[in-house]
Amino acid sequence: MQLQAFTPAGYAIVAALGFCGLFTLLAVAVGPKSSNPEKLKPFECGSEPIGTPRGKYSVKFYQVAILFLVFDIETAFMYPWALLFKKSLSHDAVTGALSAFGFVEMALFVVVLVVALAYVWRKKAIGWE
Amino acid sequence: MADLKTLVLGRKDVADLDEETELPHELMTVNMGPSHPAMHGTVRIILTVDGEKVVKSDVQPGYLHRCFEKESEYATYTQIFPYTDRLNYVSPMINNVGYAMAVEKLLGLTGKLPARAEYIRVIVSEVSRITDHMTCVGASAMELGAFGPFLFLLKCREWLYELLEKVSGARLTHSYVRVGGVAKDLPDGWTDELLYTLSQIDPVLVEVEGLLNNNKIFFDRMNGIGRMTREEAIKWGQTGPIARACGLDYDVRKDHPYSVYPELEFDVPVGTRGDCLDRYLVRVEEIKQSMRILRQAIAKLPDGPIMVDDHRVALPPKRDTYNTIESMIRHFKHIMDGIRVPAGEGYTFVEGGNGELGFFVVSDGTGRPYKCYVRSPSFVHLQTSGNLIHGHFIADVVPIFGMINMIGGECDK
Amino acid sequence: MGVEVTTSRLGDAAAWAKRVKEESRGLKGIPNWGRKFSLFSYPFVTACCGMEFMSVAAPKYDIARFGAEFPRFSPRQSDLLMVVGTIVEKQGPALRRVWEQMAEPKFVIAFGVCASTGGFYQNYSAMPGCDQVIPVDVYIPGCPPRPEQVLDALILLQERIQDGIGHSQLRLKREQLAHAEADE
Amino acid sequence: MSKKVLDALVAKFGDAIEKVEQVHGDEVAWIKRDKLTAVATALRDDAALAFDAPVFVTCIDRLDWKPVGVPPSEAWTEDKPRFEVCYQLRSTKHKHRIRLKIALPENDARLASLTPIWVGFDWQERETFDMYGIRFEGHPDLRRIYMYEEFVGYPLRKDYPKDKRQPLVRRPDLV
Repeated sequence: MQLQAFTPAGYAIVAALGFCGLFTLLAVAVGPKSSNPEKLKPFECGSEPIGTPRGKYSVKFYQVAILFLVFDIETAFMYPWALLFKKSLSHDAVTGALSAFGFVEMALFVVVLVVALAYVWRKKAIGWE
Repeated sequence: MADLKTLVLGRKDVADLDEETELPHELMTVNMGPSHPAMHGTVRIILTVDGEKVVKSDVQPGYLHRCFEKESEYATYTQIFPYTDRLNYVSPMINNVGYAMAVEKLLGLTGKLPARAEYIRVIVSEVSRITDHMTCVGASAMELGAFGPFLFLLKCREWLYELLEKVSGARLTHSYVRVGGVAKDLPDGWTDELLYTLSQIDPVLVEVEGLLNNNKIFFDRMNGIGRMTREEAIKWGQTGPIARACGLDYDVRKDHPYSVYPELEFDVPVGTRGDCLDRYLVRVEEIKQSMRILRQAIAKLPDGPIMVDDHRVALPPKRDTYNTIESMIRHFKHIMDGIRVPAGEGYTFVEGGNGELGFFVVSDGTGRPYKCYVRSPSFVHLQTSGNLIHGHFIADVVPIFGMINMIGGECDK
Repeated sequence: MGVEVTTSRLGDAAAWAKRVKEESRGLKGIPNWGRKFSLFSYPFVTACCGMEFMSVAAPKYDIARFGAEFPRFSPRQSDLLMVVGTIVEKQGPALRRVWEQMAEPKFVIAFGVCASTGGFYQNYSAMPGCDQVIPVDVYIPGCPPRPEQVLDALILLQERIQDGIGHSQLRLKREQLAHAEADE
Repeated sequence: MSKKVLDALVAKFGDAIEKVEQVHGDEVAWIKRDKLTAVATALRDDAALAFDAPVFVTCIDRLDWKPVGVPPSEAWTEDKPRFEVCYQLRSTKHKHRIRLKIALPENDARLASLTPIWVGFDWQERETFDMYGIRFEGHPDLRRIYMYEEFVGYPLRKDYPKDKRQPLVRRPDLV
């Protein structure tokens, strides 16, 4: 199990956590703290907040968020495919570009999502009216 | 097909699947409070929103009410000029000229000013109008995310501020105009600098228009937003770029010509759809027209005195003030008691940066006005913002408000 | 209604400030050094000084050279409150609320004579200076002040931050000492 | 051209018009308070006059008004009405303007609002109410526009001192 392949990733994670952790800890340690009831109220451009944010709001927000997630993950899945493109079957050694197999493979994946997009578009779940 | 749906979704009564029943949700009230960058810091809107769409809005101005009228009742006619600068502080010269003309109308001096004074007034007013439109377009573009045009237009405005500073001594609060003329003559070589600056502004305008006019985001954010019809504009008493954007061809310089505007030809840009995009295009076109006026006015600038030689309004020349007792007394009385304006009342209006800027002055014969009311275009335009916002998204409130160009000082007086 | 300023109170204040300045020398001064050069300003813009504030932020008189260029429009993320323009009685509660909702340590610059003393608007509506509502660190005279004046005021404020004698810094120090005594 | 407007107005509403005058080139028509709505609707709907655009509305407080250089009969006395509400109108078609003035006594400063006729007067009537205390009946939403709700009194009246402040909030250590 060659773990060496993952050491650069490990270093990156440690550096990131260290860097952010250092600053947040510094801010908490050095930064002064004072709180009063007025400070804990929500900021509404200097006016007294009206109404409660806890009211029921439209389901469209949830719908748009979920749809975004679907297509966001679709692109997320394309990254590993692109990274390993050279070593994978979809790389055609002769022309150096996308091989027929690679094209069909990715086309299958994308077509499924395009059908989903078409359905959502027709049901007007993306628009806001 | 129907049984497939039931099979797939396992719903017993398929009918409720088709009609889109909205799940009930409450309206939320949001504060777009006084201290908000898009509200220029002085207007509070209580928005009742259904999701993102504005259902009801209560616009509350008055967060910069500095009592211009009350202050003007305790100051002499000449002491009011600094207050008029701070009404529409984006184009202060036009306020000075408007107020001066109101007092001259009561004194009966309207047409009797020397030509040079009138031309200087037109020149500094048009320079001030350019800075007004530049600030409005720049700030609105910045509020929509286009930071580049804001910096370019601010750079040009900086050149114009320097020019106005050379003339009046202050970058923003000039107090340069006096009743019966102007305070000081133009420094020599100033007009050439102005011509050079105008030639510098042209390429910047081309750049800004290139960045904004066919920019997809800017276009979509402004097109069809805050639309107003011509009849609504008349009904609501709209004037200035907002009325012209709806197709109402009303410009005080053309319909009720004053000063030397009849001798200068320029055209009045008129929009068709009356939405935010038209207001933006009208303002940019007006910058070009103002530059055209400036070039003509500089060419026609005559020589001669800059103050009408009517002893009631003009200060005696310095040489006499220090040498003869009569002039010194008159100088003292003029400064201490103010200009004696005969009793009466009059309403005079000029084409301000935002529309018809009028001064309704009631004088009681003493050196202080009995009442000095300002008809401020921003205040009248802000009335319509309530139903302009109606039905749009919260994000559209920003371009609508930017293009109304509500200036706190002028709106809340 | 004004603050009766007796010489003794001034004397105590000066001594207290000198003592705090002594204590924030050397290593203890490093956090202040960090705060000094990364001021995030909340532009509480209301009136004509706003035009001059734009000029200060614009390319010619660039405030970015002093690290204070990035306006944050939420008091949570800003530590410098720039009160720009006339504060009117109706705006008082809003200004007070924004100041209280800022993170510590916070600093206030009164930009222009209207924010400092009310300028030539002495009437029923204009407040005679924003220090009627919030403690102010640096006052900038001028109506509107020239951009150079604003940059000069910023440098003054940075010195004050470095010495640790900003209003909020002094108050925090006093609270800290009070807690320390309470623990003993 | 403008004299024609005044003559047409007098011809149409002889009794409702108290006085008609030309002041420094502005046409002014004094209207009786109870006839105001009738005259206003006619001004807007009559094709010859066609005053379709509102300009401004304000009020002049004539308390101890003593003009200089004018016979003392002009000065204000107790029995004369104290407030004068001025409506300025303009016509986009004919490009002429008129100012309607209505005299109101001090104790009964009520007036029929013109907002239903010209919606553009909405906020300016609220401003006049806020500053002078003129009650506009029939106004959709008559409340203070410049001052805050807790403000007592009408600041632009001549008897309201200029620097009488009614502070909303002050620093705790100052008060």
